[in-house]
Amino acid sequence: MRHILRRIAFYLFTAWAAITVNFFIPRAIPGDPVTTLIAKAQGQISTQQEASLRILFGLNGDNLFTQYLNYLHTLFIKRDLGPSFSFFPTPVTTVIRQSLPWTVGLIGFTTVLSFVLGTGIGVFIGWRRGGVWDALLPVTTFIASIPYFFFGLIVIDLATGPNSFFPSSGGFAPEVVPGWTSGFIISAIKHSVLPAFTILVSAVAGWILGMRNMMVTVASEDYITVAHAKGLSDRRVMLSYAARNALLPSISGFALSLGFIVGGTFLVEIVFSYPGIGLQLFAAVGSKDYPLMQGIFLIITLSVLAANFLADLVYLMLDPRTRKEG
Amino acid sequence: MTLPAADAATLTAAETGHAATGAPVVSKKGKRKRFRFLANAKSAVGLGIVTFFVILGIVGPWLAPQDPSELSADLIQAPSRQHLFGTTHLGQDIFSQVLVGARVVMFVGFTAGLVATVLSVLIGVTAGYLGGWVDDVLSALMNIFLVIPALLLIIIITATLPNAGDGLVALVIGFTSWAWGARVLRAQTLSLRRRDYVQAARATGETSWRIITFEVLPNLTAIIAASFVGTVIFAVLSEITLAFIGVAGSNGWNWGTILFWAQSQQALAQGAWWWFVPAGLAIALLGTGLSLLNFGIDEFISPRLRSAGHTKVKTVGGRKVRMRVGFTPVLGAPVAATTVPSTTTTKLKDSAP
Amino acid sequence: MKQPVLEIKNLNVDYGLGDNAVHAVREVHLTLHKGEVLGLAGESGSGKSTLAYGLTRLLPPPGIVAGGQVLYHAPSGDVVDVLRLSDSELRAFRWSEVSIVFQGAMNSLNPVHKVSTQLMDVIKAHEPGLSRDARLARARELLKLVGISADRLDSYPHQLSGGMRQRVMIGMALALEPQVVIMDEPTTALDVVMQRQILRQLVDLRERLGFSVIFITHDLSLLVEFSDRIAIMYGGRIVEEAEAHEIYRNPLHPYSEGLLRSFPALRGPKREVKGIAGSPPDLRSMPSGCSFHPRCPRAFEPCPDVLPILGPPDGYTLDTRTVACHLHPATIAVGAKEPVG
Amino acid sequence: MTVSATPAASTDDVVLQAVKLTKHFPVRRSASQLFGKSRAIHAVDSVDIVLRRGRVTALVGESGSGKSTVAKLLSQLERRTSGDIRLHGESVSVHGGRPFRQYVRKVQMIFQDPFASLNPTHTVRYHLTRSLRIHGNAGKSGADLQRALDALLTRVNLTPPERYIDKFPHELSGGQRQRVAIARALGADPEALLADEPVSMLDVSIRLGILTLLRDLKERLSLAILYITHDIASARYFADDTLVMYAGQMVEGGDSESVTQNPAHPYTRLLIEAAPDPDRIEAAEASGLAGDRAAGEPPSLIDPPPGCRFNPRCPYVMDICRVETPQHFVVGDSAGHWAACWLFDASIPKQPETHAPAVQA
Repeated sequence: MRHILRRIAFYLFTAWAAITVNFFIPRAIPGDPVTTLIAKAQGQISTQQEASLRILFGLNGDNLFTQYLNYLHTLFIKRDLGPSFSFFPTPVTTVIRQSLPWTVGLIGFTTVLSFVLGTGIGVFIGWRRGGVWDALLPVTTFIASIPYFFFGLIVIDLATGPNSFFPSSGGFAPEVVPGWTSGFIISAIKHSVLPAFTILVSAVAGWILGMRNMMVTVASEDYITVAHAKGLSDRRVMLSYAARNALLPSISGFALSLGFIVGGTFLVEIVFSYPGIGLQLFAAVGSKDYPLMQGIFLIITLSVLAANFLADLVYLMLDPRTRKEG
Repeated sequence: MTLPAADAATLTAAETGHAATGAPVVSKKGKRKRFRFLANAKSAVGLGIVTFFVILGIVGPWLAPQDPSELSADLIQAPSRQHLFGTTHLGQDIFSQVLVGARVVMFVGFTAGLVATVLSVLIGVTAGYLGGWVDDVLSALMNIFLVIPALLLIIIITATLPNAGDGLVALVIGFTSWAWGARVLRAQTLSLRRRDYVQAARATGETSWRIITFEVLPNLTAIIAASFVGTVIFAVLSEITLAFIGVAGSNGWNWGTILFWAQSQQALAQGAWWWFVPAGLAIALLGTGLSLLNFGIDEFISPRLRSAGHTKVKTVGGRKVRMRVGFTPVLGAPVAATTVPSTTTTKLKDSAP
Repeated sequence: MKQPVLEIKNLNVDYGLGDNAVHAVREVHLTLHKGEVLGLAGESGSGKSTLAYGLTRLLPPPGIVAGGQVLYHAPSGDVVDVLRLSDSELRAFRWSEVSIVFQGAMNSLNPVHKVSTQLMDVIKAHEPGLSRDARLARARELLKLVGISADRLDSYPHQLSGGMRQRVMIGMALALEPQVVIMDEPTTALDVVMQRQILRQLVDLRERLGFSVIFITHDLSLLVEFSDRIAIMYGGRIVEEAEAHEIYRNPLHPYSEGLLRSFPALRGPKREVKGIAGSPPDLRSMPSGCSFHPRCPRAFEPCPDVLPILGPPDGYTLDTRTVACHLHPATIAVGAKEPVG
Repeated sequence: MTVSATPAASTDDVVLQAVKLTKHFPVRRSASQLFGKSRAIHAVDSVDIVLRRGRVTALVGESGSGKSTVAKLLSQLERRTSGDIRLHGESVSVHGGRPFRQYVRKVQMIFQDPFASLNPTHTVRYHLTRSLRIHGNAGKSGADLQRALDALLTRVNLTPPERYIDKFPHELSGGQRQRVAIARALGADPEALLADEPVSMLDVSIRLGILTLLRDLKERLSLAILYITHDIASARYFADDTLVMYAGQMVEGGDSESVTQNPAHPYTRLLIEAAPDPDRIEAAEASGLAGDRAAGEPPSLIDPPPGCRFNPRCPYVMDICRVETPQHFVVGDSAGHWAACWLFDASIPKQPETHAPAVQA
């Protein structure tokens, strides 16, 4: 319990830090983006929207502390991240709400799958240390070193084309209407295969290497020798004794690397023009849509924190030593 | 992207390494070899690749046959004698772009790596050595920087900064990516601090700064090197990503910029594979080199990861058997010499179910 | 009466291959009899632990059994060479015939599984027919055997004290009622009081269950008290083997004598103790001849050149006492009947 | 009747003295206990020690009894919770800076594990030079330093010095390393040496060599030595006085021969009976060991039992033992032999069934 409470406190603190960073970043922008925007919007902007923009950018003339309180108020009470510049006057929250499911579906799924797959292969290679598979490690290293987006480009080049089954971009075919129809779901899956494959191959290599090293390290622990001495089957020793222990550092590694992973996988969306948050971010960066960029940063950070917390809980379940206090 | 998962292994191995004295330590001979890890094939290859790119970073722009931005009439040409890597939609020479880009990539990567390493040593060693509330505060800071998606933060910051140059980008990357190294160093310092030799140095009357610089730091060299290499990998990828999505580097050439133009000009749809393949391969190769170097250092830090040299052994039956934990191979003593006849295959009492 | 259960013949164990090989155990002949406690004493690097792991083939890489035989006499009368068992035969053999209690119980138990799981694991592997309830009952029984209350079954290793963990390991070692239990410094990490409690328990259990023990330690004084026979190792070889009280009263090898003189006496007159000059040898560069000669106070002319053979000195037979020292030349070499492989 | 910590002896001899030395390590509190009483590990409680010039004092106890903490406190590496440490009768409390250096110049420490107490990245020369330099014993010139280094190595019998001076720790054997560690301590030219289990990590055959060296140094340099050990037999062999510690408290003290041959406190008796003894083959084994009756483990130091901390395991336990901490009572067989045990309080009437352990006077 105590451990969980400590972690919760930490995540709350980190969330606060991220929100605060988000508050300060736009204050570094010189000039008055709101005025520019109002001019650009040519009178379509409402007074309320202008006020929320001014709070977001701290241009309402109050001192920094009042600005900060207003910012928190807008964020938590009104759940408002301001209107997006590029999709004006659509609120940022709406833009994000539209693209988030795509990202969660693609990246969430592939990240977990690559972890499971990579760890599984790593267990096997680490256990059969010195076998044929070890010779493939440099290849794995090479694959792990290819940037996600470059691998995505190669995949598009090789697997798509006029006659290919796989579409090269988008989240679904233009002719289908989004909704819970079989046509849409099939189209969405078809469009997800290549991006998912790209992320999977690029990410899996890293997990294989990490888990393999952990297996090798754990294999020289005394309790592994004892397990062999007990005459247990090879499978049992490998899974219940070696892998079970080697998994623990991998899980904390997984939690901590989520932040790194998210950054890399976003680029795959860009390459495949997949309608997720990564593509939105790309567009926002291109059109200097600061409210959208900030919103995305905030949402993603909070999601990563939540995923981290989940990983913490899994770790807690797997390692009896952290449950000491019961 | 290289995940720092391998470092997790290093971390735990370094923490427990001291207790690993199950079998007698065999490697005791000779002088202390500080650069023994170079004997490792992985690190040798890795170092070779990295050295190649460092040299390329230095001499690349001088070797470039053309100004990388210079336009010409050869639009989207496949590789030829004149344009080794072909040309862009504006007739720019891609070979020159890759050569010139190398310097920026190496500059940003190493600067960011240096900044991050200095920060991680300062913060990690301080937290680990001082302990107490200083450690609590610094650890919280490390963990915050670890869980916040670094690349995203870098993108947001660089996009917000007006005309971010290469130096600024390197600084931003450096200031956001020190946390992993700091965490590993903190853990290792924590365990070093409890080592008897640090206690003994204190008991001899050494001052704190001397203990940190002469007793603790020399024993952290390998880990610092590993964290430097790790950050360089991250910095190179981050920088290229920034250029690829058009946030930074638009006023100069790096490999990400090349890919940015290739992507935005639909190089793929035009079949211009030469536009993005060289730059991408260069990134992957540099990443591989750095990763290999890091594996070498990992194996140096944690001897358990070292391969045992010959792992195949010829056994009694003349079969080749792999050395592995739990089943020590038996070398081929002449079977005929045994005095126990035909009992070797006798079933044991409990082996039948 | 004296029936052998385990015969080690001409066992050689190396670390590494070819020219880089370190010979950690050389030409060891040793016989363990039924119901006996055989003590194996020696300093670090003497090869005593390597011998134990080598004969059970549990030595981690780069360890290699370079040759020899380990003959196990099953209760049925069959004799098997442990070194020639296939992997699956070896798995079936392990723990049900020979079990091991490792140095440092701290790391012998899997930190992520409950004590009950680890006890039942071994029963399940060897007696797959047994029901879960029966296995649990057996696990409970085993804990009781070593004096731990059954409610500890649900504990994780980190929740037990060092002494309790070592008892759990001893209980586990007896789970399948093996013929032989090898104990590698089982009490080194424990306090003297705990050590004695555990050893007394072990002696009781042996009387009740009748297994044989190979007890490895650097603490010769402990062995003299607890074992029937003692073999003393130096530089990978056995230098002396005899009944415990004979070694204690009349050590023949200067090394045995030196070891015994290294322990200050707690009781009786304060006698002079002096230890042994010099350091234990480096296995990589072993001295020629008798490897003890550079430290030996009584070394003489043949010692640096000629390797003394292990055999019975004058007045003893192969069964009663053997020593490898030029001061007490052997009449016949141990294992001489076997052609050397 | 109680005895004071300092029996009649000229106080000039006393180099280092601890009076009611206490160390409590705070335990991290859990969230649920935020508002409760703060908890602490009572590692060392009210311990008195006197180290005299030219004498070895042994401190015997099991692991976890707090004996290593005593060494850390005496060396000022760890700050005491309460009590006093007196160097030549003067109370000293330092933690860092010049006063700390002044203190460690007089009081040096030798660590348990010679494989860990020397920095693997430095040579023997570095280790010894630092010690000489810090404490101003390096002389003025390079030649002076070299002479001092040679003298140090010769003093710990690492001869010829040039064979060892430029070696790295991993090139030396355990015994040689421990000699280097001793030489480093001597580089400060101290008056007191705190040796925390200096031989327990070494091979049996070379332990005595190190102990003999220490005894030799004690005599030649009139050092006051605190010898911390779990091996009570070596205390008898090596130390002039012996103190026995249990669960953070001193339970018995006196000259080594009295303590080991006529142990008074039930815990000391248990410890001695449990020690390996080859002669036990002849000894009447049937007599029954206190070890069996005193089964169990040392108590938790977070929540130690009230009264005498040994009472849950003591075969002679009386009602008062569970309530009141015993003072130091005179045993009476030799001068200065005391035990912290109610059995030796003459004013308490003994119940017929509890027999005080027999002490031959």
